[in-house]
Parts: sequence; C-alpha cells; structure tokens
Amino acid sequence: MSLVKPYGDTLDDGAVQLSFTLPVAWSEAADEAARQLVGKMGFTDVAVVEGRAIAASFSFFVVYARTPVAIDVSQVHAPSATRDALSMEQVDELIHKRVGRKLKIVGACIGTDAHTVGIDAILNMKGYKGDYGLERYRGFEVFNLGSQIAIEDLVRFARDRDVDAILASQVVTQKGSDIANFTALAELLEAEHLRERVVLVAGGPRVTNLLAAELGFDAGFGRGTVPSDVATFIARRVVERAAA
Amino acid sequence: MSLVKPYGDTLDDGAVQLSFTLPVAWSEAADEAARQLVGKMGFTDVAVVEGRAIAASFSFFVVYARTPVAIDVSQVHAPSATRDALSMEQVDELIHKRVGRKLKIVGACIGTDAHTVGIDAILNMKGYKGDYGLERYRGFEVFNLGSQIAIEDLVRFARDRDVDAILASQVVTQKGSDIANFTALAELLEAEHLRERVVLVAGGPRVTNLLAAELGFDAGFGRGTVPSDVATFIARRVVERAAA
Amino acid sequence: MELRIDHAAVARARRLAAAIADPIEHFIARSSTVSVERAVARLCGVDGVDNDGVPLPNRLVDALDRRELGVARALGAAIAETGRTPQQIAQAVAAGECLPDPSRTPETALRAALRPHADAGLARLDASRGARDAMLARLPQAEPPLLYVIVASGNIYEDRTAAVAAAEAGAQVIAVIRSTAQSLIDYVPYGATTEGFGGTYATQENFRIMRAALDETSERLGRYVMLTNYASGLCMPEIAATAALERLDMLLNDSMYGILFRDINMQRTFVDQHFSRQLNARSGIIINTGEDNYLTTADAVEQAPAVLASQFVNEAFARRAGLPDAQMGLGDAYEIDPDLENGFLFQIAQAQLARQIFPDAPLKYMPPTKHMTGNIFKGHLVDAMFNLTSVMTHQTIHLCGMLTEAIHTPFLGDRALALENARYVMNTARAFGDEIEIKPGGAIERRAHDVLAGAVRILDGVAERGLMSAIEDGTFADVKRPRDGGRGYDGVFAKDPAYWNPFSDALFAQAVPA
Amino acid sequence: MELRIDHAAVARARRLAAAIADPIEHFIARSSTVSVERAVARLCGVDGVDNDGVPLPNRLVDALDRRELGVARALGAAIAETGRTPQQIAQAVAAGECLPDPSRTPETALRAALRPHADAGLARLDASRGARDAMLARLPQAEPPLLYVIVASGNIYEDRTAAVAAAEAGAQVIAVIRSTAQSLIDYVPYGATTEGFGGTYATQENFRIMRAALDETSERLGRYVMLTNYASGLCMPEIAATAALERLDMLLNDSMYGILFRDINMQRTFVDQHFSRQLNARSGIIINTGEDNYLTTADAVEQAPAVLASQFVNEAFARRAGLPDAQMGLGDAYEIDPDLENGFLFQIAQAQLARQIFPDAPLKYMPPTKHMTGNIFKGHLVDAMFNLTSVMTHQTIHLCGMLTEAIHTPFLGDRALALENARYVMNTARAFGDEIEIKPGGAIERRAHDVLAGAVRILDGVAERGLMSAIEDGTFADVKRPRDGGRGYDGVFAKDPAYWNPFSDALFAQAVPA
Ligand code: B12
Ligand code: B12
Ligand SMILES: Cc1ncc(COP(=O)(O)O)c(C=O)c1O
Ligand SMILES: Cc1ncc(COP(=O)(O)O)c(C=O)c1O
Repeated sequence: MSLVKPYGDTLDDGAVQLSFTLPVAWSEAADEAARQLVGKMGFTDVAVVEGRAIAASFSFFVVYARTPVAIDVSQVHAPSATRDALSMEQVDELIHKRVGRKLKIVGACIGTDAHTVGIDAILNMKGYKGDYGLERYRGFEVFNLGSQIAIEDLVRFARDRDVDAILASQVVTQKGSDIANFTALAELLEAEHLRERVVLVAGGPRVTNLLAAELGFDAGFGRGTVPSDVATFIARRVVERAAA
Repeated sequence: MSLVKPYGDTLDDGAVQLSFTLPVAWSEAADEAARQLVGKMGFTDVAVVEGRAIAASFSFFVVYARTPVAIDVSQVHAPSATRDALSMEQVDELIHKRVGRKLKIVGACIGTDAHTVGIDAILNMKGYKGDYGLERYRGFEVFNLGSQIAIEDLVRFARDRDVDAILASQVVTQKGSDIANFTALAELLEAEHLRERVVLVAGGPRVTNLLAAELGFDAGFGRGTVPSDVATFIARRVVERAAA
Repeated sequence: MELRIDHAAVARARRLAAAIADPIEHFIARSSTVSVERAVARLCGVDGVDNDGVPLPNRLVDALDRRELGVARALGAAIAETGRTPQQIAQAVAAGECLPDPSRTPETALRAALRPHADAGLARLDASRGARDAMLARLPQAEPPLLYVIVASGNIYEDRTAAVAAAEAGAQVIAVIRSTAQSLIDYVPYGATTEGFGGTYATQENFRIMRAALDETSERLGRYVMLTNYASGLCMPEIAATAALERLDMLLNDSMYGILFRDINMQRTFVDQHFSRQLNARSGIIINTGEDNYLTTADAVEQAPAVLASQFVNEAFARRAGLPDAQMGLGDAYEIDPDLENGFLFQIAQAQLARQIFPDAPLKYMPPTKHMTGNIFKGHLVDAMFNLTSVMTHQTIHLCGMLTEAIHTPFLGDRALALENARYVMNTARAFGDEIEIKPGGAIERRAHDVLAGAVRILDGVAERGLMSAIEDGTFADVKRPRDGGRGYDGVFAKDPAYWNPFSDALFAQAVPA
Repeated sequence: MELRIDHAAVARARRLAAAIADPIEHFIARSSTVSVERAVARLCGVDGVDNDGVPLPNRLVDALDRRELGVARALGAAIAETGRTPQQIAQAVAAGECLPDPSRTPETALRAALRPHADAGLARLDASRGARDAMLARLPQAEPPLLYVIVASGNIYEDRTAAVAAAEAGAQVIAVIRSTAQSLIDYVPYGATTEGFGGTYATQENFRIMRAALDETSERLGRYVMLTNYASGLCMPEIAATAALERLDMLLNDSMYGILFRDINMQRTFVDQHFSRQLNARSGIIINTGEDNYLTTADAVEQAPAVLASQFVNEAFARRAGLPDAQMGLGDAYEIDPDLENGFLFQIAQAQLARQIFPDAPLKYMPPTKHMTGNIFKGHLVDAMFNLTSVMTHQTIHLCGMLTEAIHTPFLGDRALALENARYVMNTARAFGDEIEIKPGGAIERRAHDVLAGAVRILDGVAERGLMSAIEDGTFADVKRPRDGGRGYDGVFAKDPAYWNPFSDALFAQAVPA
C-alpha cells in the first residue's frame, strides 16, 4: 500500500494545474464561476490565477488547486511490452536458433488512417532514432501494406500468406475510431479462427500495452517506440508459443 | 438557469487540460497511475498525453480529460468593485460637490509584506498604465506608509489622523498570510469601533472583490487594477455613507 | 538581414523549371478532364444535385457522348435548340433526357447561345473579386505575417463559431480543414454538412456560410478576415470555380500534391491544376502550395532541397496559368527536429533563402507538426521559435502552430494561445531581422547555399528525364507514381480539334509567359 | 555578434567608478563593524549558540569593552592568559565570565597566541577552495550559460529534495532562497531550520546539509553542481565566512543592495561588503550582485543606465577587495515589458553591452519576473526569449525563469519545465549569436550607446557629490538613505590605531589595485 498524490513543493500537497475555456463573456463573475466549477470538481484551495476574454463570448482560465485524491501505486499494474529489448543480432539469433525460419510479419495503417510514418518507422530498413527497422532483420520477412487498409483485406492477406504476426497502426483517435478499428480487427481474427495463430500487435501515439491487452491484442506500443522493442517482443512471443 | 461546462471544440464537451507531478519514478505504470488518478478525480475520457521522468523519483504528466461537472453561471454572483469608473476630474468634482473637503486616505503593505510596487502604482502621482495615482487627485490627501506595516500601527495611524479610507495591500499569499493579515485588520478595526467610520479596501494580485467582502472589507481589487477604479469606488462609497 | 545568394544558380533553377514545365504544358494544352468540364458547367450556372444526391455537373458531364468536344459545345447546342438555361438542361439530363447531338447546331450559333451564360459566370467571378478589393480597401488587414489558423470540427456550424472566435482573438486568415481525403472524391459534395472526418467537407454552401459569418465579423472588427480551403485533389477546377464564386481568398492548390500524396493520376492533376489556377488568377485567389508535405513524411534537413525544387516547379506552372507572383503562396514548414543543435539556424537559412528567391510571392510558412508531442509546454516554445523565424524572415502567410498539435484538432482555447504566442513574439522582435546581418560565409549562409545547390541538382535530373518520368522514378518524396496509374486517370481525355472551352480562351488571354 | 562601443566612454566610466570608490575605501580602511568582528571570531573557530539561542560570536563581540581594538586582540590575550581555545573563551563569556584586559598581554604574545587559530581558519578556507578545484577538475560542469534555479520551501529538508531533483533535471547551480529579510537580522541563525518565510534561513548547518546532498549528486551525475546563497545584509562578513567554510560556490553580495533595498546603514554596508568580498576572493566564491532589484521596482527601460552604473561601482569595490574579474557575477535582468514593441532588441543591446564591457566577468542574468502574470503559457514564452538572449550574448550565470513566477515559489515540476525551456532554446540556437552581426548604427547599437552614455552621466554626478551624498540625495532606485540612518549603524566603529585583524592583513596582501 503506497498512496501518492500530486506533488507541488511538499509531499502530498496535491497541487495540480488546470486550464480550460468557458463559453461565457469574461467578467469577474466568470472568474468566480471558474473557481466554483473547479471546487465542484472536488479540488480545494482553488486559485484562478488567470482569467481573460479570448473572444466576445469565450473566456480562458488557468487554475492552480489541490486535490484530495490519492492513488495506491502498488495496486496499479501496467506491464510494459518493451522489457530489456534485445539487439537486432540477438533477435535474429533467437529466431534462427529457436524457430529456424524467417517470421512473416504484415503491417498496416488500418481503417481510414493514412498516418504511415509511425509504422514505417518500425518496419522500414532505416528504422527510427538510429534503431534499424524490422525489414533489416534477417529473421523477419516484412509485408508493409501501407495506409488505409480495410480490416478485411488485412485479415485476408494474413490468412493467405499465413503470417506469424500482424502489426496494426492507428494514429487518428477522433471519435474513438482507433478503438473501433482495433476491436474490429481482433474480432474478425477470432471469427476467422486466426487469432491464436498470429501475434497481434497494436501501435500508435495513444496506444498503451494495457489498452491493447484490453482490446484482445498481445501487445501495444505507444509514443517513442523503437523497432527493436517490437522485434524483441514478437520473437519472444513466437518462441514462447512454440514452447507451449 | 444556464449551465456551462468547459468548452474544447464542441459545446459541453467538458474538455480540461491538467498537469501535475507525481513523486514516483517514471514507467508505463506511472502513466497508468496518472490516468487512474485523474479518473478518480471524476474526469472521463482521460488521455495522458505526456508522461516523463523529470528526476530519478519524480514524473511529470500532461493530461486532457472531460469533466461531467457544470456550473449554473446565473447563480454566480461576484459584483465587481470597478464599475464604470469616473475620470480623475469627475472624482474630484464628486468629492468637491458632495463632501466639500479632501478625503484622507492611508495605504500600506501590511504584515511582513514588502511588495510596495502594487500599492504604489495605485497611490503614487505617476500612477499605473497611464492612469494617474491617487496622490494626484485634488480630492484626496494620501498617506503612503509603505512596506511591512504592523496592523496595530496602521490602525493607530487611521485613528489619530481620522482617515476616511484604509488601503491595505497583500502580495505574498504563502501559508494564507494574506487572509490572516486582512482578517486581523478588519477585526482590530471592529474592536476599536473604527470599522464603520472608514472605507476599508483590500488589494493584491490574488484579491477579488468577493473575497474582500467575505473578509469584511468594503471592496477588493486584484490583477490589473488602475487607480481611477479605486478612486471612483472610495468617492462613491463615502458619498453614499454621507447620504445614508 | 540578407543572404548573399548565388543568383546564377537561381536563374539556372528557373530555366530548369521552365524546361520541366513546358513539355507538360503542351500536354495540358491538348487535354481536358471531367473535372475541368464540370467546372465549365458550374461557371455556366449548373449547380445542385439529383434525387440520389449526385451533383448535376457530374450528371451532365457523364451524359456527354463525345466529351472530347467539351461540355460547352453540348450546352451551347442544347440552349440553341431548347432555349433552356444550362441548369434546366442539366436537370433534364438528370431526369433521363439525352442531350441533343451538337453537330446539328452550327458553331457560331451554339457559341452565341452559351456566351451570355459564360459571360455571366465570368461576371460573377469578377464581381466577387471586386467585392474583395473593396472590402480590403475599407477594412485593411494588419501587416503580414498574416496570422492563419485552422478550424476542423467536421461540423460547419461549430466551425463557424470557432472561426468567429478565432478572428476575435486576432486571426487574419481562417482555413476550414477539409474532411480527410476529400481530394479522392470525384465530385464536390453538396449543401451544408455537419459530419466530417478530421475536417469539414468543402461544399459551396459551406463556403457561403463561412464567408457570410466572416464578412459580418470583418465589419465588426474593422479588418478583413480571409477565408481559405483546399482545391488540390480530383476536383481542383470545380473547387476553384466555387471558391471564386463564394469569394474565398486563398486555396490550397499544388501542382503535384495529389500525385505524390494522394496517388491521383499525374496527367489528371496537371490538367486540373492548370485550369484551376487560371480561375484562381482571374478571381484573385492566392494559392497555397503543399511543400510542407515533403517534410512531415521524411527528414526535414534532407528534404529542404526538395522543398525548394518543388517551389520552383509550382512557380513555373503557376506562371504558365497566368498567376501573378503576388498570388503564389509557395509553401515551406518549420519541421526540423527541435532537439537538433543549431536547427534554428537551418530554419532561418531556409526561410530567408525562399524569401529572397521569391521576393514578390506571399510565402506560406507552416508550423512545426511532426516533432510536436504531448508535451504542450515544450511544443509552445517550438512554436515561438517558429514565430520568431517567420517575423525575422518576413514570411507572408503564417500558419499558427498549436501547442496541442500532437493531441487533437485545435480546441478554441488552443487557437487563442497560438495567436497570443505569435503576437507576443512578433511584437517583441518586430524589427529584429532588419537590425542584424547574417555573418558572411557563416553557418547560415553555407546552409542556404547547400540547399540551393541541392535544389538545382534535383531540377537538373528532372529536366533531363522529364517530369513524368522523374515522378515515375520516385524523385519526389520517395514515391513512385506510374504515368497512367492512380486515381482519376479515366477522367482525362485528349481534346478534339473542335473542342471548345469559353473560359480557358478568356483566361488564357491573361497568361503571362514566364 | 559585436557591438561597436565607445571605449573612451567605458574608460571614463571606470575612472569615475574609481573616483567614487576610493574615498569610501579610505573610510573603510579606518573602520570596522560588529559583523566583521564576529566573522573574525568565527574564522578563529567560535561557533554555536548559548542557552537562549544567541550565537556565541555575538555574545563574544558584545562582551568586548573596547571593540575598537578588534576581537582578535581580546581573543589573543585571553588565549595567552588562559590557554583556552577561542571557542572555550566564547563559551566562558556566554557563561558570564568577563574577558581579560588585553593591555595586560604584550602585543607579540597575544598575536602569537591567536595566530595558530587564525591560520587554522585560513587553512580551512583554502582547503575547501582546494576541494572545489579538485571536484571541478574531476567532474567538469557543462558549458555556460550555467543553468541556475532556486529552491525556497522554507524547510531545508524539502529544499534538499527539490535541489537534488533539480540537479537531476539539469540544473548546474542551486540557490537556496533565504527566508525573507534575513538580511535585517543582526546575527546568523543556528542549526538546521524547517520554518522559513518565502525561503529558508541561511545557517551554517543548512549550508552543510545542502552541500553534502549536492556533492553526492555531483558524483552520481558526473558533473559538479554549484550551491549559492545570500550574503548581503547585516551579516555579510559572517555569511561570507561560513559559506567559505562549507564550500558554497557563489554568494549574493552587493555593495549597495542592503542600503537601497533594506535600509541598512551605508557605512555598515560599505565596511561589511569589503571584508566579505576579501573572504570571497580568498575562498574562490563568485559574487552575484543585485542590479536586478533596480528593475523590479521601477521601469526597466529607464533603469538600464542605473544598472550599468551600479555594475561599474560593484566592480570598483570588488577590485579593491582583491576580487578577480573571474569572480564578479555582475547582475542584470530581462525585465522590459513583454508587450513593448521591439523590447527584445533592447534586451539584446543591454545584455551584449554588459558582455563586452565586462569580458571576463561571469555575468549573472536574471529572468523576467515583474511582468510575469498568471498566464503561464505566455510567461513560458517570455522566459524563452530571455533564454535566447542569454545564449546569444554569452551570459555566464543563467537564472532560469519560472512560468509560475507570478503565482508561487517554484514547484518541483515548474523547475523541470524551466530547465527544459532553457535547454531547448539554448541548444536549437546555440551558435546563433556568433553567426549574426548587429547592424552598425542600427537600433540595437543606438540603444547600447544610449545606455552607456546614461551610465556615464549618472557616475559623473555621483563622483562629483561623492557616493554617500549621492545616496542621500536618492540617486539610486529613487530612495534616499541618510548617512547615519538605517539599520545597523550602531554596529559601525572607528578602529583604534592598535586595532588588529589577522585576516584582513593576510587577505589584503592579495588585493590588486584597480
Ligand atoms: C504527419 C501527419 C500527417 C501526414 C501523414 C503522412 C504520412 N504518410 O504518415 C498527413 C499530412 C498526410 C496527415 C493527414 C491527416 N492528419 Co495528420 N498528422 C501528422 C502529424 C503532424 C505527425 C504524425 C507523425 O508522423 N508522427 C511521427 C511518428 C513517428 O510518430 P507516431 O505516429 O506516434 O509513431 C510512433 C509510435 O506511435 C509507434 N507506432 C505508431 N504506429 C505503430 C504501429 C505499430 C504496430 C507499432 C508497434 C508502433 C507504432 O511507433 C512510432 C515510432 O515511435 C500528427 C501530429 C503529431 N505531431 O502527432 C498529425 C495528426 C495525427 N493528424 C491529424 C489529422 C486530423 C489529420 C487529418 C485528418 C487532417 C485532414 N483533415 O486531412 C489527415 C488524416 C489523413 C488520414 N486519413 O489519416 C490529427 C489527429 C487528431 C486525432 N487525435 O485524431 C493530428 C494529431 C494533428 C492534429 N492535432 O490535428 N497528417
Ligand atoms: C517585485 C517583486 C519583489 C520585490 C518587491 C519590491 C517592492 N518594493 O515591491 C522584492 C525583490 C523586494 C521581492 C521580495 C520578495 N518576494 Co517578491 N516578487 C516580486 C514580483 C516579481 C513582482 C511583484 C510586482 O511588483 N508586481 C507588479 C504590481 C504592479 O502588481 P501587483 O502587486 O499585483 O499590484 C497590482 C494589483 O494587485 C493591485 N494592487 C496591489 N496591491 C494593492 C493594494 C490596494 C489597496 C489596491 C486597491 C490595489 C492593489 O493593483 C496593482 C496594479 O494593478 C512577484 C512575482 C510577480 N510577477 O507577481 C514576486 C513575488 C510576489 N515575490 C515572492 C516572494 C516569495 C518574495 C520573497 C519572500 C522572496 C524572498 N525569499 O526574499 C521576498 C518577500 C519580501 C517581503 N517581505 O514581502 C513570491 C510570492 C509567493 C506567494 N504567492 O506568496 C512572488 C509571487 C514570486 C514567486 N513566484 O516566488 N519581491
Ligand atoms: C496542397 C494540399 N492540398 C490538399 C491537402 C489536404 O486535402 P486532402 O486531405 O483532401 O488530400 C493538403 C494537406 O496537407 C495539401 O497540402
Ligand atoms: C544582492 C542581494 N542580496 C540579498 C537579497 C535577498 O536577501 P534578503 O531578502 O534577506 O534581503 C537579494 C534579493 O533580491 C539580493 O539581490
């Protein structure tokens, strides 16, 4: 049991900064409304340090306040998918030794998403932040389908080529389109009885490993992921499965 | 009845930005802890858009989330002390016509506060933002006691000189020192039966008219006050009293 | 602040760009597309949709049995025979009637029959241009850099609220971001729309709604607030036509964006961009090119020469469409990794280089986007350095960067902070660029020199192989596009010797040789 | 980037500053103060407090019946007579014993008796200086501007947590802000303190706690993290002594701050600053002067010449105390109204002017404070422009501005954002200042010229009237301070011809004539 609260300049002071816009013309009353609003949110010691008109009928506020809420970090479980990543050589070695053939990987920006930079960073030869992409690994055969790939097409491709891993990217998150697409992919794979045959990986700036797990994926990778994180995960998971 | 919620890009979406530090080493679990913490505060759609280590055992987070809380602005009352301010000439005119003598004003940074720039901006000839200070008004006789004035000394001065208005400044707000000092001043004036004889005015960057009222002051002036706001209030209040 | 630049290299680059554009221009002169024809129909007064929501201009052009003659000829003939208006004719076609065979009507007669409608169309173009000039004279804008912000809610009514608020907060140009990939739709949607994806559909009605709101705001604020949208895509000419009619002030209009970033057929794009720019020229609309796209998909330091090369190509095509330099919003962006040591010096070098090479062009400067993260505090600082670069190098159209770029399409409050950022930095450092000199032979000048040399190298290669082959080989943005592949190829056709387009004739008159 | 400056004017200013300082130096040579004597006692090993918490150095010096002879003499005599250590003697005095009459002991004997204790004190000073040099050699700091942040919780243990976190976040110098107006207390508080007002008391134990934590952190991070505190006030010499013993690396030490901003008697301050700076010189402590205070209380544009004039005066006094230029952290601040058009140009002009006039001084550059507001987003941008100015003009000691300056003493997270701001801006624009030139005769150069001319005018007036009279007339910061008024006047006294202070003799040896 280890409760923590936001830290301003003293342990457990609960200090938090907030900012927001209210659709009202600015006035001292608007400042007071902002103060009461933040109070109603459950904060104490509410200081509206900035309140001003940003348009005829909109006001912007900066607030500092204290929250009574604490969280028991010992109860928060969020296993990371990127644990002690192996080097490219080690991954290739692992695959060579324990699988003995190239692993087939297919990647795509699914749904209407056209943000390929992220998944390309993981797949393309040149890689990301000085870390080589999966295409460069001897242990992988990579198919990068690119952008705006319909889920059906991705699943068909996976079946036809009998791939070992599916990498799906979602960068656009508006109106929950990312969740919807990831879910649809996982469900279609289930329906097609392919789910347990592939390592299913999600990625994107708002993706967390926890979220991916909830959506029925084997792993999720977010901001700042480097290719070797992903390579390591896939190789290990395939090996585990083979072992099981 | 007019309920308003924070406005992101759609009416009533409740969008709020938060940032805070947690006294934990950064990890994906720390991001998740931040997410759950903000959830426990009562927000929904919590997105931890940034989480990083800022020290070995401290992490900083930027969060966007939605609040279900709304506030009925029609029920928020915060009368401003600075309504349709008069010009210096008009104030002098008003005092001349309706009081017929100079009003005596004493100002001070009370308690241990040495931040005189603010009250000087109101009192000194040269004024603030092109608006002349009270010393320049024909209708006022100003005594600026300066910084770190003990409440007893201020009250004694007020009694001895039989002043019409007391202006107290508090810029330092640490550990509620401002509230404590303002309260002590109002109470001592009560005890000395001087309260109803003076116009009692509070000022400082964190002061609001509402707060001042709660502390038993006639008015409170905050950020960006200009001298004429204050001059107008004092003159009108003295005249009202005379009338009553 | 001045860079000493190699003027010979600049002249060389322009010669190469001319050598690149001219062969394409010959092809353009021989060709037309369904979207050009639909634009002609719209300018003659055809608008609206059929019962299935298909735009009448599409119904009409699809109904042509000899499109190589041009829709104008068919319309003229139909008017001559039936005395109907172009709109009535399109409605009839939509109702199932077929168009009369144009060959039945003598050339002079059909031209005479359409002329008043074509003239009316041009008159509307000229009228809205006149209206803009009058408003600008009465309600002058603040000095450039012109502060430009986007609205992108997907709902035109929310966009209107956001746009008016942004103008009140200091915005001088409002862009309504288009629902994504509208560029791939081979028709212009119709009516007011409230559902879009990452943006709001570009429709004539949406243009009208936004323009009306901004006109009202301009009057209230005493300064003209500009409106912009996107043309590039399968409907470049039609959007150029509707934008002209509804008095938009700028349009995203790039000669290669659709090809490279949307896999639209290159022949289609070349023909379309030409006619759309002729219309932009006539209606006084400033085009914005899309060089920023090279930087978001690849390394910004490496791509700088490609950006400059593309600017030269866009300039060459624009001039050949009769577009004056004053309407060429050539694009660039502040996309170098913020953590690169001295990256700011590179940005200054590149921005100043473009400023000096295109002295009369209203350069469009795009903010940092790719390297923005959820760290809004740092992002706000990167935007500040971008704002500083812009005011120092006298950029013209300044897209304000959003501290929440990596998070969501802008909130109303984000725009206000972005505008405050630009105002603060540009005011405190207003004359800074004019009060310093760039060290001769220093790192800034060397960078500018390298970028120019690199651009010449690229143009050289392209001129040699020809633009179409160069694009086929993946010279731009590392994407290869086959000459006869990509979207909308079937909408391209060779003109019959008897082809007639009353507008391109009229507009061509203006064209200035580069 | 170089300003063409009027070197004759600079030389003139230095001559005037010398003319201003010299008469004061004669007065200083004739005088001592209770705090100088208490510092002597501390250096001889007197420390601790009596049962009422009164520091023993105060008890001892207050017990002198002929203080004009100096505490050294009394101590020497007592040692000679009793064989006790200075500490034991002070304890005895605290217990009520009176000191023996020094005249009973022959001069040579009492000097000989104290000498080992005095030498031990100097040895400790030199040892800690040596330790610093060794650590700096082993754990070199990153290049200047040295990123400096403050901790100010009031509780030394919270301060320690904050300081270590700040160092981990990139801070190179940590300042423990003093509990407010400690400068007005005529003794140095004792022990570890956890209650302070807007800051934490400066005590030897607090120094020790913080230095230990930062040494540990320095080793861990592989770079030496500096520690600083405040000397100016009624206890300048004592704090200089304790800071030297505990190896602080910098001290706020201004020759006039106490007079002008704390109403401390001028004679007291002049004598104290001299001895404290002699100690700083010997212990290798960099002084930080307080010119920023002129800017927070009056208009920053008007006050620029006063800042420069004060820098010249501080330099003159520092040189006369034997302080090398390399230890003169002359102060300035970025306090011009952010909404003033081209204010940034003025800031550049002033910062660069100081840089060129004091080429070898580790200039201390203070961040925007007065014009910071609750708008943290804008405040962060003003800090960014300050960071840019600092790296462009090669300032040495860079106080990081806090986006929450107007709100609260820094939160731990605020410091991290401030350091990130400085790192980002200074890295992306690292060489920018070296890659540009200031336009000759332009607005920047003209501003620099005006400021220098204004400073000369001020110094001229002061030299004419004499510094004490000038201060009486309110020449600096618009405050008038009477020569014999203000706090601590009663602690000033004329030395007897037989006065002896083993340290000032030893230290004076180093003094370099200006
Ligand atoms: C570049 C860009 C574009 C380019 C994309 C070019 C391309 N070929 O990718 C263009 C200009 C085409 C574009 C278009 C649009 N964009 Co865009 N775009 C961006 C931008 C600026 C950068 C994205 C990027 O490349 N980041 C760099 C990469 C390396 O980071 P990353 O994607 O997070 O990837 C990393 C990790 O997430 C992870 N990862 C990502 N995917 C995967 C997959 C797997 C399997 C794994 C293991 C890991 C992984 O690894 C990567 C390396 O660490 C962002 C803003 C931003 N700064 O994020 C907006 C942004 C994503 N775009 C946005 C929008 C709205 C659009 C448009 C809808 C605009 C419009 N109306 O046209 C269109 C949509 C097009 C479409 N159909 O998707 C919004 C999305 C809002 C939201 N949250 O939903 C953003 C956030 C901008 C904004 N604030 O409005 N965009
Ligand atoms: C200048 C300054 C100083 C100067 C003050 C010089 C002087 N003679 O005033 C000096 C250097 C001496 C100083 C010292 C200290 N300061 Co100070 N200081 C500031 C600073 C940078 C600016 C304040 C200012 O002048 N604002 C400009 C004026 C015009 O604005 P204003 O005060 O709000 O006044 C306006 C309105 O509020 C109103 N108003 C104000 N008073 C009154 C009164 C009446 C009757 C009316 C009608 C209106 C009115 O009208 C004015 C005009 O619109 C602020 C940070 C900031 N940006 O606010 C920190 C700040 C106030 N200081 C702070 C601190 C901690 C200190 C010290 C404790 C530091 C230390 N450890 O020594 C000491 C305390 C000294 C003391 N005993 O009070 C903190 C306070 C934290 C808190 N919230 O409690 C601040 C916020 C900085 C920080 N973030 O740490 N400070
Ligand atoms: C020149 C140009 N046209 C059009 C667009 C966007 O339109 P769409 O998303 O419909 O392709 C962009 C976006 O970057 C652009 O740069
Ligand atoms: C030179 C100098 N000394 C000391 C101080 C603060 O010390 P005190 O608050 O105890 O006067 C300052 C604060 O600005 C300063 O500039």
